[in-house]
Amino acid sequence: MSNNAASELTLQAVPSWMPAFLVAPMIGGLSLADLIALVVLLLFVLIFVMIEIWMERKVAGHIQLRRGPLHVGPHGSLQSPADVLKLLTKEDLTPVAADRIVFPMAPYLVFVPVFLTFLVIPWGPLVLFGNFVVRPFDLGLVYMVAIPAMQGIGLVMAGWSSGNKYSLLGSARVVAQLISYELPMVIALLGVAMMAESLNLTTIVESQMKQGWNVFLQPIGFLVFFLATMSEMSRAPFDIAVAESEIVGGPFVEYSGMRWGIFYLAEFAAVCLNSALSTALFLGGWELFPGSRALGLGWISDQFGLLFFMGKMIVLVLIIQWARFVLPRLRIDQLMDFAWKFLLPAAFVNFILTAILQVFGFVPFAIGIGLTLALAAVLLATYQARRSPSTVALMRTSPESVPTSKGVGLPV
Amino acid sequence: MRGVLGGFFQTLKSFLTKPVTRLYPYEKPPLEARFMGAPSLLWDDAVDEVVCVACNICARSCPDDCITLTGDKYTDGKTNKKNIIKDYFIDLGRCSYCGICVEVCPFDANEMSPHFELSTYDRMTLVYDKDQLIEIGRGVTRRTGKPEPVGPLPGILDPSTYR
Amino acid sequence: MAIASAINMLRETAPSVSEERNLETVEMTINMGPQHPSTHGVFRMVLTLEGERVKNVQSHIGYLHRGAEKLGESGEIEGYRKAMITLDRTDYLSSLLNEHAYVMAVEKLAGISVPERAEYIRIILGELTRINSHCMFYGAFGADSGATTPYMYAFALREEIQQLFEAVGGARMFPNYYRAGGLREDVPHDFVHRVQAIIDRAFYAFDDFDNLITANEIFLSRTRGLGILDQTRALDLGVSGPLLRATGLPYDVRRSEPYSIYDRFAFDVPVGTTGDCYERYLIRQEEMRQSIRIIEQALKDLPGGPIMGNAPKALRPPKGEAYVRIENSRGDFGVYLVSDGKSSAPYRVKYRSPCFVNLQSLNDMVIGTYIADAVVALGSIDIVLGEVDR
Amino acid sequence: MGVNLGAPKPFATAYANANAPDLPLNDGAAGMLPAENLYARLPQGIVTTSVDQLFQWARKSSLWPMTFGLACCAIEMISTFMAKHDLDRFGLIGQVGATPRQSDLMIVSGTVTTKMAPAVRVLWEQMPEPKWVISMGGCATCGGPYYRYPTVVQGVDQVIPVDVYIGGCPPRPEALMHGILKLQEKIMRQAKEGRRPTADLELVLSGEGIEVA
Repeated sequence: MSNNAASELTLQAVPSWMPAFLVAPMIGGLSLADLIALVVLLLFVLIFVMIEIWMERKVAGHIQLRRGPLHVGPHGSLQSPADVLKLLTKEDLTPVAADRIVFPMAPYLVFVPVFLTFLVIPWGPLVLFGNFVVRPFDLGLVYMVAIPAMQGIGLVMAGWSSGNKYSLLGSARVVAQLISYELPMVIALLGVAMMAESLNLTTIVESQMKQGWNVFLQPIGFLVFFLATMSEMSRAPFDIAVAESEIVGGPFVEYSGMRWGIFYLAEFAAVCLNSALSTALFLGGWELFPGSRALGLGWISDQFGLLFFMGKMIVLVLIIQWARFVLPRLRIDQLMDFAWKFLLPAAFVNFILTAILQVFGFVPFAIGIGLTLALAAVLLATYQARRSPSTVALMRTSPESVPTSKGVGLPV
Repeated sequence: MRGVLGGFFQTLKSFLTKPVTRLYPYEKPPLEARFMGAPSLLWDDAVDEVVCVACNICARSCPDDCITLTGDKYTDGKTNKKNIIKDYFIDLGRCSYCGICVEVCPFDANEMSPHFELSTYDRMTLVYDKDQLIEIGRGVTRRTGKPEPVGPLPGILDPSTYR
Repeated sequence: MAIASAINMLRETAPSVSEERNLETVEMTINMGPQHPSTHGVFRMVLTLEGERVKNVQSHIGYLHRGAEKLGESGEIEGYRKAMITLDRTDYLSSLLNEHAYVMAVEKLAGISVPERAEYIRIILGELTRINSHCMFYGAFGADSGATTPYMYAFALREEIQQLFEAVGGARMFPNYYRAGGLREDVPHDFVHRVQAIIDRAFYAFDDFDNLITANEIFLSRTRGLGILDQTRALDLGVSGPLLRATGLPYDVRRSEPYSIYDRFAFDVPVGTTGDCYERYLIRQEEMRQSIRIIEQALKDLPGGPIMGNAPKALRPPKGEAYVRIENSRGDFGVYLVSDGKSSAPYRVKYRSPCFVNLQSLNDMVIGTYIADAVVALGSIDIVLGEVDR
Repeated sequence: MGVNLGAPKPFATAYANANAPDLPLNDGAAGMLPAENLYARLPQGIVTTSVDQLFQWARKSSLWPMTFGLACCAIEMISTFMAKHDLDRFGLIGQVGATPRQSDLMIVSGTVTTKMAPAVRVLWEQMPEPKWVISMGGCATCGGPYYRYPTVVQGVDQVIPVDVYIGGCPPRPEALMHGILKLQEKIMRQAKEGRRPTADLELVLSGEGIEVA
């Protein structure tokens, strides 16, 4: 339990007013409160995903000069419930070529790991409830790396068992992608663990309140982690696994009805999950702003931290959604290059810099950051210089050039 | 602004501009004066009968062969035409809305109406008979072959629709 | 020493390169199309894959063969006018440009002269059609490479142009507006202002297009150096249009064989150097800007006067044949008409469609690349299946 | 963001075009052929069982289309999905559902040829129930300007059952939206709408099913 580290910050995983029968461990160490928390968490994930889908469609709409869902409920707010209801009543097809056993199993294997990872997220405190976290687990960091990786198995099962070549290609891409991006992600997380000297997520958040947010202390680590998680959940521009214009939805091609709905749910739940993890690990969790405790404003975070956590999470979700409607998709070899040639070295640099910070203090660390940025700038400049100018020549086939500006005098 | 950031910048800009969307069932589309919807038969209000004299030129000129008509001897004597249409069918499912039938009509008896909402549950209902064609032609005046009316046309381009 | 021997040991146990080659791999054949989000219609590619690499591609066309040429020969009355219905719908993205070619062929056949005003209006509308078509390319190309927003931007501009077509010719896509000898009717009185409004807005719109993906690093890495078609090969295949110009040859029918009144306008022909997908994209972007230049000049000089020449009421051209080529938005579009001198319909109609020819270069572009590249390369050809299959 | 919709009126009154006649609606049920083929003999699917209003509302509000762009009408269909018209307003999302497995609505837009007809049929069969088909434009409805050409199928309803036909060549985006609203009305009416019998595919391909005019 995280109480030993959290005691001085007056944060308790279990509020004092809770009756003993609720928190007393029953079968397998699970208490009644745990079960209630599980149900609440599941409902939260389902509802948040619905809101998230609606939000994504609205964001997409306004980015693309249109309105998004509008007529189903006020401002289209009933759009996601309608989608879910429709998917529930849709016929569940199993193709003839599909594997009878593996095919129906795959959606659950994709969703369950994502949901399980939600258990260790420290959501932060709310007035009377103490610190919301379903299982304050000492090996939380290891858990949150290990469990979502099981998603890959589910996706491979989905892709293989569908008996469709597009989905097979999709699952092959998933494997390549997951393996490549796990590595930089884990190494970026090592920096976080070193800073907090703990693997417990609650402790990591609390250590950030003391030392400053990780996003400032290890910006490279944050970037690497954010991009790697974006890739792991197959969001654009890393969505090669589900690329609609190439392999028409990848592993999900043959799924229909609610089975496909579960994949969709898992995809959006993963966005929520990874934003929550980024918030907890790098953005100071439930703290209002960095250094608020030093200014004597720590009580705000202690009382309403949950709201700030959610706010940060939603901002990250919006950024992820925004990127989806801006960027083209990377190709598979470019994706691999990006992981192995850019993210992995960057993650190692972050690791070394964090070690310098821990051992030698801030000044050498700042020098290191400066050197890294300078090196990056040089590399970028040489890369830019190596690129040939990308213009087309204009064959001027007429002697006089007419300026192409507006506002010429016009006869009517 | 170039590169990846340029895209983010551009989308942010369009996020903050007004959407161009026209909310169709609630807003009428700005149909132009020349818009060619379904062809319609014109009604001569002066003598209260259809203008068409069943000369069959439109049916023969139709590139899709979607017009079928039969004529009848004209006996009313209100005008000096010899024939009048008995039946007139246009298969609006097959029609390509090219306006050739209007163009070739020597008697100014038809015009393209602005009627475009041609959705049905049964494709046979897209075959419009004489009464329906007259009905959609109500209020439509012959425009083809006539000089352009002066004055602002409906549906002038609104420059504020974009940025 | 120990390390060196260990490395040697590893070398001996690791499979050599040649052995690796001998590992048995199975080629996979996937069927892309006829219904696929990025085959631009009902085109079908059968890709033979080795992993993600495309080893071979076999294209199947004919899913939209609907007899545009044959139906153009079949009218008993008004046959020359009826043929334009199916002509419009062959290349449904550059309908007015194709109408221009057709009416020019009929005019050549029947010896009809066209008044100045009609020529200018044809140029203006034709160039707007080119912008319209290139907008569609921009959107579809963005979608092929994975970005969804370009489509929306492109269609916001397209809608304005289509609205103008509706105001001028009465229909958004197929106005059927040109006639042998001129135009069906004069343009509306506020035509000039409306075109000016569109090109003013298009100027901003092109900048937005550029901001969105032109300089995007991901887009660059996806399209540069992909699908390279060198000049000799392109000429061997008979490729035309932006594909050919991307290889460095400034061949543009508007310049090399000026038809209509294109010799009066100053405009540049953009050419590339390497002939990759990105240059095709850039050339189309630049062509849209050049089209605006042409429209501006044409608007400035737009004369008054009649819009119909000496065309007879019932068109019965003398016996003979005519071939007219124009620069379509996809390349060199040709119309071949034969008249038997008796009937009011052409005896033979033949369209030389640039898409059909350009599509031959698909194998050169696609083989050896990845699946994702195959989609982008196909998008860069900018095919319209109505024109390929006719 | 205030949406200025005015008072939401029923469709018919909100858009009472002076020129538009109030035509009698025909469900197509009256002219049904006797149930001879396979599709009519199948058990009456999920549509016909007692479905409550809520589910029908959900289906109506989340019609995910499979955008079946065949020819020229495809461009107008794309236009309808794009910014100016935006079918996403009604819940028709354009970015998911590239595969038939996840779609409810097939918008057949363009000429169906005899070479394409089997693919249309297969894709329709791959869609899970409940599913609807809109035939957009003249070619998909009855062959359109190409009806005389032997490779052109005389309307996609020779191959698959169609719920709503939209006239136009190509129909304006607003016309397509009108068709979709018509389809939503149909879904909401909870009609006893069984599967409509279709012509035999082999017959169509051999040319016997094609009416030669």
